Parts: sequence; C-alpha cells; structure tokens
Amino acid sequence: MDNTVIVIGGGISGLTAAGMLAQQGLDVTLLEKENETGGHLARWDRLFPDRKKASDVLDFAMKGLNNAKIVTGVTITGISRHQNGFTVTSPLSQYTASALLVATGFELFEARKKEEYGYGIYNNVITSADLEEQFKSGRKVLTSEGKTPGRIGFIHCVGSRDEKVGNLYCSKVCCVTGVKQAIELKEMFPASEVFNFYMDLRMFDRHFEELYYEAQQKWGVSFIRGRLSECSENPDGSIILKTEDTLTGKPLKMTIDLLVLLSGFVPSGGTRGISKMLGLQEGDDGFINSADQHSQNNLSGIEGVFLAGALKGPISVSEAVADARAAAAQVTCYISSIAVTHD
Amino acid sequence: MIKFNLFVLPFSLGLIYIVTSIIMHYYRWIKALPAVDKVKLSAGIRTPSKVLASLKEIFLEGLIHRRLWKRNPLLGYMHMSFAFGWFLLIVIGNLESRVYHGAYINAPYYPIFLKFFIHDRLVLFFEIFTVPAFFRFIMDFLLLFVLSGLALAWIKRKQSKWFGMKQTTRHNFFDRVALTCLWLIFPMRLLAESYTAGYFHGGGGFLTKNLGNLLVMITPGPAELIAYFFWWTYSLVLGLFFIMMPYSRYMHIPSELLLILFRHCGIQPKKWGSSFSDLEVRSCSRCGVCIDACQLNFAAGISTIQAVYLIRSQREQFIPDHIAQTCMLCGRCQEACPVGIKIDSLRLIKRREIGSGQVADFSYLTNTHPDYADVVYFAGCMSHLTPSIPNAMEGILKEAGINYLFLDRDGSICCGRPLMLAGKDKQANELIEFNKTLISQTRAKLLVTSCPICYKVFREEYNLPIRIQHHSQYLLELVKEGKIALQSQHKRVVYHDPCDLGRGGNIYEAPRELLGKISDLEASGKDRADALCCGGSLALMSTSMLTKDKVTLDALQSLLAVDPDILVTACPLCKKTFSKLSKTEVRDIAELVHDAIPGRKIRIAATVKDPEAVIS
Amino acid sequence: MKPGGKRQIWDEYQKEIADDNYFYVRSCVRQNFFPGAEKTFFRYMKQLGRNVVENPSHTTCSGIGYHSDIVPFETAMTMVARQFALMTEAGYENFVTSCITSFGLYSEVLETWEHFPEVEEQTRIHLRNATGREFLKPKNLAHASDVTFKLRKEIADAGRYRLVNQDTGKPIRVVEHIGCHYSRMFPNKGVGGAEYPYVLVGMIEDWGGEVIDYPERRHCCGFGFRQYLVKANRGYSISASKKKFDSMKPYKPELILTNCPGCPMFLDRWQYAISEMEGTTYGENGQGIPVMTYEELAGLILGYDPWDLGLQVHQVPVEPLLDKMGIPYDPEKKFLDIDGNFIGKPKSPSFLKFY
Amino acid sequence: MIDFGYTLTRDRQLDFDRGDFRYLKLVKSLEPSMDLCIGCGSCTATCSAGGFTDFNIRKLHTVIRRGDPESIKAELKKCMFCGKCQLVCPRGVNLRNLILAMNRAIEILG
Repeated sequence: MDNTVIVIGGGISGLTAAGMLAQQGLDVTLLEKENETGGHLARWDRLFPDRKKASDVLDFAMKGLNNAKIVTGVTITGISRHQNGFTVTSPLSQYTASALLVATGFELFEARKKEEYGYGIYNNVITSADLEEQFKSGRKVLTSEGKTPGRIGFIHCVGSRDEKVGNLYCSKVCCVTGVKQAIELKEMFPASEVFNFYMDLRMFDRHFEELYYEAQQKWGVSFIRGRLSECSENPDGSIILKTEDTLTGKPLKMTIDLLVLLSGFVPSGGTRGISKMLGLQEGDDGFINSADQHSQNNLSGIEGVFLAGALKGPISVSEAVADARAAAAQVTCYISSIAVTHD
Repeated sequence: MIKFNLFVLPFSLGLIYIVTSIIMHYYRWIKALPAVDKVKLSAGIRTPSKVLASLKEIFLEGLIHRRLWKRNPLLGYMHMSFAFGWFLLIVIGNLESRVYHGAYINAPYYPIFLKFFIHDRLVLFFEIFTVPAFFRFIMDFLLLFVLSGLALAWIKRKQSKWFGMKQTTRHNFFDRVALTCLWLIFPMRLLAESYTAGYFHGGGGFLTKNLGNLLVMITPGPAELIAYFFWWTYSLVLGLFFIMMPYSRYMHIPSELLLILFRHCGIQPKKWGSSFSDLEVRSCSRCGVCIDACQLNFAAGISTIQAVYLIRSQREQFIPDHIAQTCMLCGRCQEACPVGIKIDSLRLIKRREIGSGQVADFSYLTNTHPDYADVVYFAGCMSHLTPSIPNAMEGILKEAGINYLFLDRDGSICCGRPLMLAGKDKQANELIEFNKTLISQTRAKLLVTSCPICYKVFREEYNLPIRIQHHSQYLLELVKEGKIALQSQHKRVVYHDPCDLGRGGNIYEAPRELLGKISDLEASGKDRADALCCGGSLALMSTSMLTKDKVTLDALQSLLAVDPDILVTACPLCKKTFSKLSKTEVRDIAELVHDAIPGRKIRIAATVKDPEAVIS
Repeated sequence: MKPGGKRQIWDEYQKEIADDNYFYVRSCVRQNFFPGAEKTFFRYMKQLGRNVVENPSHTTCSGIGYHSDIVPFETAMTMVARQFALMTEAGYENFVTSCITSFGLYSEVLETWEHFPEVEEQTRIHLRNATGREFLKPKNLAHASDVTFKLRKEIADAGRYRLVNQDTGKPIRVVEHIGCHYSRMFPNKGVGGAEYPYVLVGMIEDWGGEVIDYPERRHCCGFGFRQYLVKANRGYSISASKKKFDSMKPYKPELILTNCPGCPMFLDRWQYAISEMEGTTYGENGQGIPVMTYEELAGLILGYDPWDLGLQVHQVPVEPLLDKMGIPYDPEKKFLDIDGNFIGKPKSPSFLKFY
Repeated sequence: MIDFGYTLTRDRQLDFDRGDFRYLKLVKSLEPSMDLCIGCGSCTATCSAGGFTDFNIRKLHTVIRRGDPESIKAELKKCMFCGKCQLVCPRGVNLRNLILAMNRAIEILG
C-alpha cells in the first residue's frame, strides 16, 4: 500500500483534483484519453456570468500540477482490483494506485438527433459549442453565406427536458450560457436582433439573474417563451422557426439568419466506459450515482473509487472545481486511513 | 425756468410704450375671460371689500413681498427695497416736484428728472430745516434704500448660495437686456444727480451732494457735460427697460396686479386653459423658488421640468411632453410660489392636451347594487396592496359597532384620480359617474376612504350630497364620540403628510391629534405644507423606478432623522413606497389605532419591512 | 442545405422491404379518388416480374373509422387480424398496403401486440369467435410506396421518360408530400424516418427530378378525416391545404408527388375549390400544380398511356407536365373510357386553366 | 366566386416577418423599461380592470413586441390607470407610462 492515486479524466475536475492531491504530497497520475488536457474548457472562450476567460481558469488549475504525472492519449482498456488497490491498463502500459478518482465528465448532446431542428442539415443551424469555438478563434460570426446575421435565435433545452430524446433532466447551465452568448453576439453585432426561445430560464446561481437583466436592459435581447417545434430552410439559406409564443397563446413563425442550439449534457463515452469497467451505479439518466447525493457525493460506493465532476450530472465550472476539491479531500482521508490500518 | 430737455425723450417714449402695452394686455386678458368670469369680475370691482382686499394684497405682495419675506428674508428685503423703494421714489418725487411747480398737472418726466431742472443751492443754515431739504433727504435715503437692494440682487446673481438658493433660473435675451437696464437705472440716477449737485453745489441731499462734491473734485473734465451724459444714460436705460418689459420676465409686475384682482373676484383656473392661466403664466417672476422646492431637483437631479421652466415653455408656446409628464404634482412648488400660481393645474392642462383624442371603454363595469349602510367604506385600489389597512379599518368599525359597507371589498373600481393625473379627465368622468351611482345606492350619510388620492377626487369632482372623510379624520371623530377607547402604546412615531391629504386636502391636524392620543409623536424636519412627497406619486409618468427611489430615499432620510420606532403615514401608496426602502417599520395610522384598542394583542413593531409589503 | 446531413438520417432509417411475393390490400377510397393508381401498381409490378396477389373478400382495415373516432381499437385490431388471416391462408408473409392510414394502423396494431402479447391473444380469440379464422403475423409489412421505392431503379432502367423538362433539359421541380400516418407514429417504420422521409425523394431523384423542400412540407394535406368528413370543419381542412400551397408557391413546384389516398385527393381538388373561392391559382400562368400518386408517376415514367393511368379525372390538368416531360397524349381520347365510350367532359373552371 | 358552404380561415399564426413594429419602436422610445418584462403576470393578476373583465396587460405589451398591435387597440381602452400593476412589477417596468405610451402609439399611428 502506498499513497498513489490515479485520476481518470483531464477536464477541469480532473485537473483541479489532481492538483489538490499533488499539493498534499500524494503521488498522482492523471490519465487523459485526448492528446490535450482541459476537456470542454479548452474549447470554450468565456465563462458566465462574469465573462472570465476559460483559459485563465484552466491555467489556474494547471499551476498546482507541477509534481503530478500527466499522461495524455491514453485509452483505458481495463481496470482490475487487487489487495494493493487498482491496476489500470491501456494498450501501451499499466498504472497501479491505491485509489482511483474518476472525473470522466460529460459530452454535449448530439444536436443532430433532434432532426426537426435541422442541425447538420441546414447550413445556418449551429450549436452553442460551435459558436464558442468561433468566439475563441476571434473571427466574426457569419452565416454560411458569409453575411453578418441580422437576426439570431437561441434555442434552449436542446436534448434536455425532452422525453422525445430520452432525456428528462435539465442541463442547468444552458440557460445562462444562452444569455451570455446572446450578449456576446449583441456586442459583435449591435444592429442585430437576438431572440432566446426558452421554456423556463433557470438562473440558479449568483449574478445569473443580473446577467439576464443586463441582457434585456442594456442589450435589448428578446426572450420568447416557447419551444422550437420544427424549422426549415429558405432558398436564401435563412431558417424559418415554428414555435408558440406561449405568452400570447399564438403559434409564431419567424425567419432568422443564424440558429444556435443550446445542447445539453449527456454522460461522456469515457464515463460510460469506465463505469462499465468499475461497475459504478448508473442512474436512469445515465449519469453516475454517488453513494449519497447529500453527504457522500464524492464516494462511488466502491472502496477506493471516488467521483468528481460532471459524470454525476450537469454542473457549472465553479461547481466542478468545488466538487473536485471535495473529492480530493475525500481521497486524502482515504489514503491516510489505509496507511494507518496497514502500519 | 427750463422745463424741457431732449434727453427726457427716451424715457417719455418708453413710458408711453409700456403704459399702452399694459393697457392692451389688461384689455386682452379681460376680454378673453369666459362669460362667467367676466360677471364675477364686474361684480368684484363693484364690491369695495374685494377691491380693498386686492389693494391690500397688492401692497403686501407687490410692494412688501410678504410671502417672500416669510420664505427667505434676504430675498424679501431685496424685492421690497426694489419695489417699495422705487414706488416711494415716484410718489415722493411727485410731491417734491410740486414744491417747485405750481401747476396741477405736469409732464411725467418732470419729477423723475427733477434734479436736472432744479438745483438751487441752500446757503443759509436754517434752510436745512426747510421743506426742500426735507424732501432731498428723503429722496436720497430712498435712493440708498433701492441701491442696497440692487447690491443684494447683484450678489444673488453671483452667489445665489448665500441666499440659500441652490439654483436660479436661466435667462433669455430680453431678460438679460431688461435686467442690465434695471441694474443701471439707479446707479445712473445716483451719478446724474450727484454730478449735477456737485457741479452746481446744490440740489442734492446728504448722499448726492457729498458724493457729487467728491466726484467733481476727483474726476477731471467738464462736470456739467459728464452730468448731462449721465442724465441721458439714466433716461435711456429707463426708456429701454420700459420697452423691454413686455418681452421680459418683468412683465410679471403689472400682470401680478391684475392676477390678484382676478383671484379676489373669485376667478379660478380652468381645466382646459383660459386667459386666467395666461395671466398666471405672465405673472411668474421666474424667481426660481420652485426649483429649490422641487424634490425631483434636489433629490433626483432633474432640473429642467420645474414650474418656472414649464411656464417659460408655455410662454414660448411649446411645452415638451416630458416637461408636462415629469412631475409628481406634489404641490410643493405651488405652496412655495411667491405669486401663488396654481402650477399643478397649468401642468394638467398640458397633460390633457397629450392624447386628448383617446377614449375609454368601461362598458364591462356592471352595477352590483350594493346593500344599504350608514357608513360606506372605500379602501381604494392601492389599499388592496396593503391589506393591513382595510383589515385594521374593519376591525375598528366592528369595534365601534358601525353599520358600514366595504364598498370595494372585491376589487376597486378606480376613483378616477389616477386617470385625471394622466390628463384623462373624460375617461375619469365615466368612472366617477359609475362610483357615484354605487355610493348613492348605499344611502349612506358618510363616505370614508383610506386613500388620500380617492379622498381628494371624492371631494373635488364627485360633489356627493354626503359627508366625505379620510379615515384619519373619521377615526378621530370616533374617538371623540367615545365610540372607541384607545390606549397609547408610547411608541416614538413620526408622521408623514401624504401630498393629497396635506397640501391636497388641507388635513394636517386630525392625524396628529389622533397620533397624539396613541403614541409619542415626534416632529420631523419638513412637515405639513412643507412635507416631502414619498416619491410614489401616480402623477409621475415617464420616470424610471431608480429615479423614484432616489426621491423616496431622500424623503426617508429627512423623516427618519429622529430615528422613530415607526414611520406613520395615512396613505397606502406612501406606505407601499416607503416600505420598499425603509429600514424602519412603516405603518398606516389606521393600523396604529387598531393596535391601540385595549385588549388587542399588540404587534411588536420590530420587523424591518412591512409584512404586507412582502405579501403583496 | 447539407445533403450529406439528410443522407446520414436516411441511412439511419433503412427499413427492410421484401423483394417479391406480396399480399396486397387495397385502400377504401383510392379507386374513387384516382381510379388508375392501384391498377397501375399491379401493372408495373407485373412488368418488373414481381408477384402480387390480393383477396377480393378483404375488407376495410377500419382505419378511416378508427381515425374518425367511430371504430374502437379492439374492433380495428380484429379486422386487421382478419386481413392477416387472409394473407396467411393465401400462404404469403409479405404484407403490402395501398393505403397509408392502413399502413399506420397495421404498424400500430403490430407494435401494440409486440408490447402487450395479451392484447394479441385477446384479438386472436375475438377473430376466432367472429370468423373461426387463425392468422400469422406478416414477416414483412410494407406500404406500396416502400415497394415502389425499392424497385425505383428498375423502374428508371425500364422507363421511357424521365422527370426532365425536354425543352430546357432541366430536372422537373417536385415537392413530395408524405401521408401523416406513414412514419409520424413510428419513424423507424418509414423509409427515411419521420422528419425527412426518403421514400418519395428516392423515386424523384432516381427518375431525374429535383426535390424541393419548403417550410410547410411537414404540414398535413388538410384531409385530417374529421376535418373534412364533418362539413362544419371543412373550412379548416381547405385552409390547411391553402397554407401548404402558399408556402410552396415561391419555390415554383411543377409537380406534387404523394403516397397517401387522402393527400392527392385534397391537394388536387382543393386547388380547384380555392381558385373558385378566391381566384387564386398556384402554378405558372393560371395553371394549377399537378398532383400525382407515385403509381401514376411510375406509370408515366414507364411510358403507359396517361389516360390509362386515369389522369383525366384529376382536377388540376396534367397536360402541362406531360408536355414538359415530352410524353405524347391524345386530347381526343381524354374523356373516353376503356371501351372508347365518351364519359362526359366537366365544364371548364372559372380560373383554373383547363384543357 | 362560388360558395361551397365553408370558408377559408386566416392563419392564427403570428408571422413575425410581416409584423408591424412601428408601434414597438415608438412605445420603446417612450418607455424603455418595457424590455425588462419577464412575463410573470403579476401586473395582470393585480389589475383592477382585470378583476372585472379579461383585460391582460402582460399580453398587451407582449403583443406589441411581437408586431401584432391590432388585437390590443380595443383592449387598451379598458385600463383604469390605477397604477397597481406598477407597484407589483418585480422588474420595475414603468407600467402606467407603458400603457400611456401604447395609447399614444395607437393615437399617432392609428
């Protein structure tokens, strides 16, 4: 028995947790399937509600990692358990540790599955992630015809709160993301009209509601309560939306130049894979259940296996960081406890 | 003896001009009066008492400026020295001229320029005690009196703060010219008379004579010519001033005289404007007192919409909507106005013009045929957002065993005043008629309301054949009649006068007397006629909530200066508005009375916010 | 438009369609609406060497009553079961329906039995008690348009004409309209799913035409059973169709292709009604937009005589389309029946161009 | 024209692209706070007129935002102007002036 820990997943949760553990003198190895760490955050431009650069948050997380071992491009093929802990095998090599911290996170709902929204079919239908990449690239956001969009629509709850795609849960952060991106587009194109089509706006965290207020007051972003039913394409490539304006009780038809789908969260492939290998508890929604959502939210129910981040369901970056720290604390306690029992 | 000189021409022409112009103005105003008012006027001027009263007021306000004295002694003195001093100069100047001039009638310019024509020297010692010397002394004294006012006026322009005025009005071109003339008139007179006296070694009193000798001594050149030059300028500025007068703020002087007469003849401002309003507009002296009185100015920094600016744009034939709409109609400026202009009605006239084409449709209102009762209680729309008030009232009414009917228990039909405040009188009348029917159907002898807004309109527009009381009056009455016994809670309270109850309904004492019985009432800085508006006024149309909050916070600061246990008011709207921002509990007088009924469990006045404010 | 995106979806909704030996059940209404259609199906299936049988004693599937809320589901299932029994007795296992609503109902019934075997058992008992018949469930359930879709390339190869304008050489612009009951209820039971059905698109593309998408493509034709059958609702029915026409007009369609009994009926007849009610026509210079069933179109492609296909009973004249495609026809023969007797010529409409 | 015994009904759908936004432009300039509405409906809930008739303030200015002012012209006349709506609005929308502004817009634009 030693003080080795393997963190699976190099997103913001994994990085933060690994950093904490390393700083407490544990021997940490972080395994990431991609060739780069940073996960979704690495592809994101700015964060709600204060528009902080995602890269700043990542850089901060990376700071703590000096003496942690980071291995990228690792495809985990198996995890075996033995009296000294766990052995994680990949085609190239093996890693052993006394404890595992699983932080394999989420991936965005594949918007294509919502066929009637025409993602991947209509040129001017993109996802929030696509938009964020454009922001990051610093390019102006243009329609597929290379024009500046005069009217932009955001569709909330794409792949969330939708029995028709088998996801009953709320992805929580799309609401405020839509508001944030709407503001960013208004900054880019002050003359454009921006509409948010929503069912409810769940501004659950500090300064979110204020951001919503700012979007209305300062930027004149419009909010229409109604869910997109279907859309189709005009000869000029613009999109026709069909929704209900539930506040006037009338069906509404609107032509827009650019449609942004706010894709929800689903458990990542990594999460599904690792959960199979370890036999983690999967909830009806496919996310991983912790031992107890209230008091043991970082315990997996399997001794030595801990959970951190969005593999347990949709969360914001700040929540992910906090959860990762909590998980790290749990792991440290565990390591010291087994150290005691084995002395 | 020479009785004429060319230089008197400018003055004489100016005089002729101004006199004719004033006569024409008067004629136009009187001619344009509605028939009813014409009758009132002709009756009025044939009633000595009214004429006397007018003359008295003209003397007190036009010359002595009593109201201004009350408000600001410095300003009062300044205006008095000018008006009264000048008035006396003319009167006594005339008398003096008679000493030298036997003729019964003489040219108007003669007394004005007397010292140019008369400059005999008094040599012998005893002559100091002669009539001419006496007059010279008086005249010089008066001149000094006026000049002192002039000095003050000059300082006021430069240093308005010294007068406790934060803001003074902005002048237009004619005002500037007229003002310059006005400021020059008496210095010129001083110089002209002094030089003359100095050159001829005679003709002046203690001031002009000695100053004259001094000037002649120190200034080189032909004193006679210099004197002559100053006589010319004196006459010129006088003439120019007269000619400028009709186009400048100074027209307010003759206008106000007529206005006072009109008022004493009982002529009232008209809803849709009249020559009376025009006269009021002309009577504004643009002293700027209204700017200081306005909370939007000193609490919210809005300084473009005050009475004086409304009146000016009215004079310029164009009132921008925002000036008409941005006002709480709290009546503070009206209260402060030295000329007593009914500025709120002027503003409402403009509001009625905006959207005068609009109509309402209240056909959905159906008569509910209310039950009979002795007393009909009308809570008012706002009270439905502060249920604690109607609840308290019902508790008291039950306690007092009154046979009452809560007319608007199931939602109010608005009293109509909010519509009137928006200038929609036609629409308001439909509601008024409807409510009148309802009220009369109850056969009640007394109408009690909890809302000063309703109270004002009930009294002024409903002309119901029954008594109308605000609950603060009614509750006091109940106490006096012994219908309810109260027990003081000895809470330190400050009372806030709601605009429509105080300035609007002239009810100041009833609530205070009532509070005196049930609490320890403390005085607050600004109260009664000078009370501040809570900022929630329904009259304030196009102003953001943030601005309104500024007004509220400022009012709270002044009201809570003595840190009372409870801030008491008698208006649901005031209560709601204050509750939003007050750290101290805000309650309606009715609630306190209810709590003061012995045997009732007393609510602890400790909550930071009014619970009702949270509920509604 | 990203064609790749649609292809991807079409690939995901591949359905298995039997290649030969079909048991065919007819539609209640089609013979009256477009008498040539079903006949033509048999004709080209024969020409393509496929074996299709039917049983004259088959009845309505009762879907029309079921969707008009006058036939309870139990009854409907029993009648469906009887149709299956006829198939079983004939020794066939590939069931082909002519009617979209039937197809929907058969799918619904099979799906119900899938999830509730006890219901299937109950139905077997009902059928036994009522008719003494037994049945096997079809191995393969397809709509006739599915079959035609499967054979579209063979039809194209055997064809003499193509959906191409002979003068300009440009492809004919076609809008397709899929019956609501084809794949709305069970996307995976239709070729190409519910949102972008491929069944007609495939035919149009392989026969040389150009498919055009338009905003109200998904909108119902307006039949909606109750909406039309109850006269009080008929204005609702025609308004729904008008909504489609208004939406497709700017795309200048030259043909509307359908695979449902009701749709062609209403898309065709309502064009006439609308023109008479408010003078609006939707085709170029006063013509309407011709409406066809996939069978009729297949017939034209294969070079059958237009009048044998029953195109003369269309309300919207098809001649302009025939001219474009360069298909010869004898105007004299338009109103003659098979035996050459004159069947009478309708009087010309007030607005719609008539030939 | 033939009467078949049934009529073509106009589409209920709000066609945003054909909307009439002159009213919105004017009203917004007169009362910018209208943008802050979150459709909570407290204004309608407390409305004095709403207590007696189906008068719905929230709907009225929403409809203006959707470029469909026709429907409100008759409705607006029902307002009693008491100002309760303004006191309950959680977003500080200056509702009384908003109604005033809508009336103005209709007066000016017809």
